[in-house]
Amino acid sequence: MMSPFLFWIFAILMLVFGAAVIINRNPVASALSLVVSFFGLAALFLSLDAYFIGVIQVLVYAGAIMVLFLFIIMLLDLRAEELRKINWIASAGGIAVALALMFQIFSVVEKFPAAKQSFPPLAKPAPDDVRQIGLLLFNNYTLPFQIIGIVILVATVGVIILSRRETR
Amino acid sequence: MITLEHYLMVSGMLFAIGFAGVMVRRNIIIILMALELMLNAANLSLVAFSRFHVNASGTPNYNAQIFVFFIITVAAAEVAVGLAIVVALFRLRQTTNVEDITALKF
Amino acid sequence: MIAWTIYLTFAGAVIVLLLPRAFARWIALLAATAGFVVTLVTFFRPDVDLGHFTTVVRVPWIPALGMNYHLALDGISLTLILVTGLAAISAILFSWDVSERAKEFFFWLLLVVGGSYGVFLSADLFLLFLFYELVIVPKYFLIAIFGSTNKEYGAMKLTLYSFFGGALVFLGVIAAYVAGGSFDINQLSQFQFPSQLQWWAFPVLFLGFAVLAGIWPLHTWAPTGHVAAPTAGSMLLAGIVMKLGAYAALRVAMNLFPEGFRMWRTTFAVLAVIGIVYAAAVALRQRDLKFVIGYSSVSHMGFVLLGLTTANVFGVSGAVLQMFSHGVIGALLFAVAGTMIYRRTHTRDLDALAAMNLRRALPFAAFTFVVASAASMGIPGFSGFAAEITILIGVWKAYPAAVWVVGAGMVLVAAFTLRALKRSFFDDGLGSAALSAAAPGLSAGKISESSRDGRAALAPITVPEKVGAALLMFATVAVGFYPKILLDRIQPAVEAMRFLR
Amino acid sequence: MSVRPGPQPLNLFVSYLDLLKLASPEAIIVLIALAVLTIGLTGDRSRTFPGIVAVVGIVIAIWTTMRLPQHANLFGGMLVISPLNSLFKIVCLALALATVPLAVSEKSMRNPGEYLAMLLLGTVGLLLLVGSEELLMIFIGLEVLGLSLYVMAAFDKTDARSAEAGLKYFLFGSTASAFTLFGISLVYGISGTTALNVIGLKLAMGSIPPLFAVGIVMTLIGFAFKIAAAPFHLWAPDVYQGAPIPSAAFIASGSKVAAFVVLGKIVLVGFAPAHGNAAWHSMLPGWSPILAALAALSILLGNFVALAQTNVRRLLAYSAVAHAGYTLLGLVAGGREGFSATLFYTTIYALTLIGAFAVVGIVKRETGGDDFQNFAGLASRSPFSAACMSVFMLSLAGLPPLAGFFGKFYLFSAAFRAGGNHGLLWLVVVALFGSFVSLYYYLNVLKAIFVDKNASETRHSSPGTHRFVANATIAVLAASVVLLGVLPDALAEAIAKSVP
Repeated sequence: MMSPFLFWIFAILMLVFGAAVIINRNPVASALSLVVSFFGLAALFLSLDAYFIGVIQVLVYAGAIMVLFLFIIMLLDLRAEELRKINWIASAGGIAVALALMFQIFSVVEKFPAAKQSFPPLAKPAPDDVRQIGLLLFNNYTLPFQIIGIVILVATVGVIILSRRETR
Repeated sequence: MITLEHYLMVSGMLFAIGFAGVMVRRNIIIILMALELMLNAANLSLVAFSRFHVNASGTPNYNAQIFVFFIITVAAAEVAVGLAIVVALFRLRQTTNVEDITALKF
Repeated sequence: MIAWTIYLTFAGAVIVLLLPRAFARWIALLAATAGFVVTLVTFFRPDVDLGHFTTVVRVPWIPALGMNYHLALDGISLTLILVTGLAAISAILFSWDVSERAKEFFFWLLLVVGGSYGVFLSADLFLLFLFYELVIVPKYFLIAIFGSTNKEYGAMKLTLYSFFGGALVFLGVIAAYVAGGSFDINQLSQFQFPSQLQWWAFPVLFLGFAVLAGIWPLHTWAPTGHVAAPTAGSMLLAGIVMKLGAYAALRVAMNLFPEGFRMWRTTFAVLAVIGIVYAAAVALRQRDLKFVIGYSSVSHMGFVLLGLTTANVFGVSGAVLQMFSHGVIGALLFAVAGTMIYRRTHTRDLDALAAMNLRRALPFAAFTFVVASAASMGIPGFSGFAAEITILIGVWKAYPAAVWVVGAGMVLVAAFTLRALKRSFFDDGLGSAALSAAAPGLSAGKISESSRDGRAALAPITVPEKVGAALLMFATVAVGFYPKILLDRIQPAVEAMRFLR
Repeated sequence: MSVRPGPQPLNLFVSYLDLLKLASPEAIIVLIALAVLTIGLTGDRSRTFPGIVAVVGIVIAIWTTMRLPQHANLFGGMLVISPLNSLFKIVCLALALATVPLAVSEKSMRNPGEYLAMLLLGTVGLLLLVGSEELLMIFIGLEVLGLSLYVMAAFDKTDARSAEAGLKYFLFGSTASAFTLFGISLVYGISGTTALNVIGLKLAMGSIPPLFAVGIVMTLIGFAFKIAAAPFHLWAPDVYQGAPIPSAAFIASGSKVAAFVVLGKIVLVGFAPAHGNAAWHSMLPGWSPILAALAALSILLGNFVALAQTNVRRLLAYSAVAHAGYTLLGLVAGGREGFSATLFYTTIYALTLIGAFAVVGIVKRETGGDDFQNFAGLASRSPFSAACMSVFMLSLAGLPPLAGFFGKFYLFSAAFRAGGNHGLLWLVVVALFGSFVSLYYYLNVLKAIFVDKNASETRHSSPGTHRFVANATIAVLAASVVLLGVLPDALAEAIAKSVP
């Protein structure tokens, strides 16, 4: 387990840069904030002894998804949004709904007593989670693992179909 | 001491931030990023629960981590398709702003 | 055997669609006549038990939910089947000259007739409801495509009212099915429904059906619908469709929920009385001949509903007899107004008609209209008298005070009928001067024009029209002179109903 | 609650061959999708050949589905074979089969091979959804389906409206799936498992913490989106109107059927202990009052907004919202009867809607639009299409002797029976009122077809074979709507028998 100090550092890092994603006017800045936010998230994963997931998170998000975002932003040549008239009522409404959702989640988490106990100890701290996950993946999760192939097939074919220029 | 509660609250906040982004922002690419935040909020709570439900043998419940593994993959596919739609639309409309998309109204 | 009325009619409808247009009217006539002959044969067979709702056909249909294809017959349904056949044949004869989209026309017409046969014969609640709803859409097309004045509005209004009633009925049927655990009307009529259920299910069901019978204040579809409909459409509406509601109210609502009936019957009696007087009073002020007849239909159907609410043998039997009688008279009146007059003069405005001296131009029409009006007013010797007097005896026993109000209503009926009769056929042209003063402009111009060349060129009444009119006139006179022929068959069936016991 | 025995790697070894056997319908469809894709890539732009391959493949898949064993359960519910699941796999395949001819006869459709491949991959998503009783697989199934549908909606790249429909569908869809995912994570967190039956058992043992209730609500949001229940219906009008017609038909039919099957299993198996009560006087928190509220809102909103529409596709979209409301009635009622009624209704609704979209497709090809005025005089131009369209519209309105009539009767009587002392009467009354309102706009479509004069000239007529293919599909669908109305027992009993 990580010390509370580090937890708060990374949690706040993640949340602040998460907020920066949606506040920034410039899409490139948003994308970079997203990367930082996900690094914070990956650190939180490590704090939960989920090393494999933490690594994957960095690899996939920072490595792949972020590049994709940046690539599209560059491709479409998007600059910072010109200052449009912001629809304050709609924005306030959206933020209010999101806040209500957040407080709803807070209040029900409060009422979940089991969550207030500390995490149960692990038998051995040495991370062999890659092996464990690998075993599960090829035993219990064979089927979804195959199906994920179909998801990627759909995405690949779909992206090619959609982004190819139509020859008239 | 940091407990499950803290993780869940942080996750809830991240989800709310993402949702606010989806509702408030008009730039489709940023909406897509906000969607990623929402998905990752779910990932965080799943991993926290995985650490919380420790197996009899003293290991975290890896089922949830595998779930996260799948979610990350699916999220990548979803982003790819979403961006492809944005590109297709940009070719026709030269915009990535949802307010400019008015051919179909409510 | 009687089940063949349904099959023959539907088969006719399908064949009409399949064969070339020239055959359409003949096929339709053949199908309707065949059905009528089947009915007549059953009517005069001595070995048919008309005292009870006797099963004719019973085949499992949707066993998963306990629905059966179950037809049954008693005196009440036989009477109504008889009037359905009469109205169907005459409606087809009066549409002999329909040429545009004739196949569709006779198809929809036969669907209405076949569905009505189905309602009158169904002994399964679900089947009855199915046939009942089946009639709605053909009516819409019949009116919206082939109608006249304001046809789309009239058609939509009529359809929505019917469907609104249908939704209420739907609720009632589900309640009866879920509480009673069966769809069999005979079984359900033996079932003791809880009072609380009866308290709300009866009015829902009764009102739902009564919408189609033109109960006040949900009657407003009737005049507009009748006016908008083509002649055959109004004839079917008045002759058959309004009876569907009244019949089903008797067969289902009153039969299944006797306790609810007792709780609510006074309320509905009051509505019926208001309907009789109100509709008659409104009819007195109408200028359009079809509106006059449309409101008179509402008024006459008020008698039916009033008869039903008396809850004694006389009242209910009279109500059934009145259903027959009004079916014949209403069809006849609309035939005269729609085909004999309107088709030839292109107006139904009473003032305009007054200027045309139709008595000379169309003597047969005048004769028919006199007969129909007399029957409608309830002059002895016609079926209307027999029916209304029976109802009044029943009302006298149940609600003596209502008789006086209804009596006043009958005077109004006589008044507006005589007015319509006089204006349309027996005005010697003096009214025309007053008219052009009263209603200048377009209508007056049109009217005088059409009447000028109309008088010379009014086509004579054709043979099919004469046959159709004669058929209906014969029926009303026959029953008027010898109502026992129907009452003998109706009364035992009424006596078998539970709410009397 | 700290240390609990979680599922360890299963010793049960399933060979790939066994897995392939049990998942053969899915495998066949994937193979056929690849085959169709390859045919499309060869440069041959003929529509018919890939279409025939797809049809043959789907028929084979139906045949293999019929030959699956009666019962099987792999990996703790990830792939469950039961009579119910097999029946609905067949239904979904049949719906895909009915959509193929629409795609083939769609003239504006370039690259039919690619389109059919996406359609087939979407069908795999349907099969996975229907065949799974485990939340992870349900989520992945939803994503397979969703991704293919987004692409299908945005497929027509010459039309900005299609791309916009795709974008809208994507944005709403992925937001909804994020909610579902967060809900699933909470459900997993409380119960420690993702298998529906185990969740049900765990919940039945103890009290239900509020955190779980939030999990349920968020999970339901994703499905409310898929079935287009108000207020999660905002995508529907634009997608129904903007997407290519076969895509709209598939979104309205296949994806809805699968969503209802899964939703039913989730609430009636997984969340069964959190049922609550939607009866008027004895409301208890749980999912059934939530679904009841969704149903009532959908019925009222869908029907009233539909009244104002002048475009037939938009009208169908709002009426779809209303129909989602009716269909939810059965789930609110719960129990075998309610679930059977829901399944029956959603099946016949899907058949009807594909048929309606097929007619819209013909009208659009011939007149260049799908507004009411384009339908004017259809009865004289093409009596056959007009007759079939009236069958579909009247079935949607719930008039006999069509399938919609019996479907509504089945649903409403199930709802009336449920919830002690007719507590759901209020919902039945709302539904009846809604269906009364709906008759008006369905009749307006028919009025345009039968009564209004022919305003628009025929611009194009499709090539003979395509016209024939479309007509044959419509004829089969109309015939089945009539048959299922007159003899509903065939389907109703098959469903009632297979519901556990």
